[in-house]
Amino acid sequence: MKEIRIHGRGGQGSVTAAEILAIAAFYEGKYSQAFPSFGVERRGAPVTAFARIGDSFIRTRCQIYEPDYVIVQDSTLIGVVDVTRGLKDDGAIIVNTEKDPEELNLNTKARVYTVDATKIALEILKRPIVNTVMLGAFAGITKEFSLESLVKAVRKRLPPKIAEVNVKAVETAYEISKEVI
Amino acid sequence: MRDIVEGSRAVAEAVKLCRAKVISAYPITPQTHIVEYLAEFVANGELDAEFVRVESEHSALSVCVGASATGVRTFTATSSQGLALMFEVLFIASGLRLPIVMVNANRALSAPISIWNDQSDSTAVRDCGWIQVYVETNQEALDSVIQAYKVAEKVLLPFMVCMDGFVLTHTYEPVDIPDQRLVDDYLPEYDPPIKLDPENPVTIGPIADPNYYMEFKLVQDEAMNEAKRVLKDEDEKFGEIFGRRYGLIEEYGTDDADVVLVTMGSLAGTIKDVVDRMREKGKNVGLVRVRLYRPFPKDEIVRALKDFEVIGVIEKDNCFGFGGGALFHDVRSALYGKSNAKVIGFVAGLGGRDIPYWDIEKAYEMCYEARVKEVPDVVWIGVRDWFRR
Amino acid sequence: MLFVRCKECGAKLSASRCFEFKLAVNNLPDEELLSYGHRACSGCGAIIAVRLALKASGRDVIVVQPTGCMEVVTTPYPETSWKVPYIHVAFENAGAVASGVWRALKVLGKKTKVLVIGGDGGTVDIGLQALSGALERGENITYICYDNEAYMNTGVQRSGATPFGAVTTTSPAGKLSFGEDRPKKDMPHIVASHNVPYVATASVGYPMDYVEKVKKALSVEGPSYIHVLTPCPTGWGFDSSKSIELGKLAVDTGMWILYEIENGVEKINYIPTKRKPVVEYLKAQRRFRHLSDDIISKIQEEVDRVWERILKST
Amino acid sequence: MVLESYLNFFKKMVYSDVNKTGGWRTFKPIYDHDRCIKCGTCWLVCPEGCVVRREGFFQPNYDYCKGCGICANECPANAIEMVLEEK
Repeated sequence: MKEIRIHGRGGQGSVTAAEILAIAAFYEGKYSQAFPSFGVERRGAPVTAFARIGDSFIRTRCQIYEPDYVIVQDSTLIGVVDVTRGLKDDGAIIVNTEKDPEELNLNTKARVYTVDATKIALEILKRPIVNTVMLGAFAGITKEFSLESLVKAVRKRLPPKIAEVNVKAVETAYEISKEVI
Repeated sequence: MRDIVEGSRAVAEAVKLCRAKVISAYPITPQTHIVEYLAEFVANGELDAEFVRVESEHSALSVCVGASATGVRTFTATSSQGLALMFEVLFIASGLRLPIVMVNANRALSAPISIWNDQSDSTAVRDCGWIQVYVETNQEALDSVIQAYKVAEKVLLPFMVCMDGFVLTHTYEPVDIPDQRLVDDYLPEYDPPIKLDPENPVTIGPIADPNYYMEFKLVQDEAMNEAKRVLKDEDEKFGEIFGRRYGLIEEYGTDDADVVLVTMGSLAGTIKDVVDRMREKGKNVGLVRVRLYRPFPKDEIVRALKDFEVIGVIEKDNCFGFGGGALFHDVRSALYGKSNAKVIGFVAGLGGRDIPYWDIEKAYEMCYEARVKEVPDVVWIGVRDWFRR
Repeated sequence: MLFVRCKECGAKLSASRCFEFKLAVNNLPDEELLSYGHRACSGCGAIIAVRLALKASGRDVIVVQPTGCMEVVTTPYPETSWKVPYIHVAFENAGAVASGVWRALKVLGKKTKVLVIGGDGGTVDIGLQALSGALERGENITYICYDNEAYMNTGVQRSGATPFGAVTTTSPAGKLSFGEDRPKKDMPHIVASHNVPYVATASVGYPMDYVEKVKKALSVEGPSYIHVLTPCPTGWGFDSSKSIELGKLAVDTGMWILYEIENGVEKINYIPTKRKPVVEYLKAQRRFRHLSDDIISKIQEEVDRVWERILKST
Repeated sequence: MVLESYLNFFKKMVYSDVNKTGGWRTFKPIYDHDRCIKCGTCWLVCPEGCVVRREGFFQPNYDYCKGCGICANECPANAIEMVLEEK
């Protein structure tokens, strides 16, 4: 079982990201689960969302303490929130920033990846909403599910009006992230 | 059709499949998504029903009472304070023998106000005459709503499907959404023997003086006991059609277990993973999940637990002034005279406090300890001591 | 039209010589949909309102009733006085129960009328929220509030509908008190402000006016509301034979005003040509008998002020 | 079996006319048909609904009349007299 934690701010679509992630894994033929941090967070406040991916039905319902992957949608959260907390040594963290991984000085033995998701989002979506971009990068980096499954998940979860442009964002991020590795 | 949806969506799909005709609801976190999906179904014409946007939970249930008494299938959903506000009408709905189905998204009761999950709300109304089922997964939530209508309408009692707020309601996971045709086969149209109809006028809700009141209550109690048998049968029939059965209780690893935990709701899933892990380390532990809480499956509980030396009951509610949760008291009471087991009440997860693996392991370890030494009857786990200093 | 007046005796509706009145009475069905043998107090004004409401509705109706006197005296199991379908659920939720009944009827495609008959406690106090919700949602129900101006079922405690100066068991007169010190809640206007199509006041003292208003209310699409004054011999303290007389006197002194609000337009149904002094009404009842001349003239002044305004506007 | 018991609650319900409230009476209304002008007021205002219209005349059903006296009080022709009940 792989456990994923997503950090973002209220309004950035972190919960939706976790849901799309779980849906993509489901389309990949795996079992999955996504849940929010059950907070009362309002727009702008730090939020957390979770997902689990496994080969059998996921029974565990407790929070994720030792994630395999962490996605950080907004690098300004670093320092505000302990984004690497519990991250497994053999795991990975993907941060939305224009900086290089080393510049972040993250306290972790896990692999650190950076993606300038905001730039991609502004180019393609014309808005700084990075959740689908980060998922494209996640798919490219972790190979937990295919691009096809992710595209299918985006189309299922997002309203038709914005689905296609997000699919484009996902595809772009996926291609770039393959180069990152 | 297998799909991956939010728990609230799974419930809404079930209500749609059951063709509820009057849906009434007042918003309260974490119930909201359920009724939002239903409002959407009605607005899109996917569900042919009246959606009544009431001004309180008291009225939400009262609308269901009026509609159900007029002979149509009804649904409402609530949580916590909403359930507490319904308290008065809960008893009336069961006393009037109305097969209303309600989903309670389990949430802690105020004060302090908490929107997070525990089961204090619905365990507090365990004696209100509603059938209560606590589900572990969103699939079970969906299936239980369908079973609920079938059972409720057979015994003429209201049915509360309790699902952990957020933990299930807001979680996406794979769910099989049954075929409408199969559900229609399983669940016939609602046609109650007594209803408000000018063709055949009846008086519903008369005043009963001390000469009559007790007989009404006795018959109601008999119907509750009957509900146990009916749910068992209907669960079996459901299994034949849909391939999924849940039973009144579920046993996991109890055959050769040294100690056992008993619980209700979604916590059972996490515990099952802990059971597997501990067994890998040579600790043979087991789990009994109580699915049907009211009527209480006494015989099943006794059969499953009577041979254990130590039984821990872990639950998300507490009985103030006695200690331990409601399930703890019920289990101990059911075992009285049938077993000399030490029963420990573990109070956990109140107000959304997470119950991680290690807290469950601790509970199992304490059960092992109880085999060799004195341990307290009631233990609160997962609490910190910041407030003592 | 609604108000049947005797051509010979003018405004007074003793009306026995009035041809129209006789005709209207004779046109009412003989069938009693409220069975004999109910346990209302001898001379109960409220049960008259219940009985006549059923004359107006006929059989194709479902009655919803909140807890109260009328529920208790008509449904002592195994007896019922209701020959129409009837449901009682609780004290404060009749508006919601009726909404459920109506929505179910709508789903079933039936045209049956939904009639709520509730007391003042179950309407203006504890039931106000559920009623407000039903009105605001536009439920197709007719709500009759029989107003006996206190909690009679529990032994005459003060309600929001108890009038200024009245003594109840929880608003007693004493060294420091002359009884209820607040005016009655203006429920019909509270209802009207929900933009409902039909609101009316009535008094059992003018029974045919009341019956016609119930008929009209039942014929309206959407929520309708009738607030009917029903004198209570037990709670108000008068002889059981005087219930109708007091209902009339309340109107003739100007203390109870008969009006309708149709789609927001208010119309006074009856303007007494010469208003009787309020003291006639007050002194006829035990609950007002303690009032000093000062308080009585205060009440008279208030009634005069209200009527001055009414007369100016019409 | 359980449902049957529940349905029996309804089967056993009767109309309240089994309860003869005539026994509550202290005063008894005596109707004078010679004076009656057939206006129907007594029938209209009776709280019991127990005044019966018969061939244009009106007569209370003494099995249910509680003797409240409203009919006598309201009768415009003074055709109804309340007399002390002989027990």
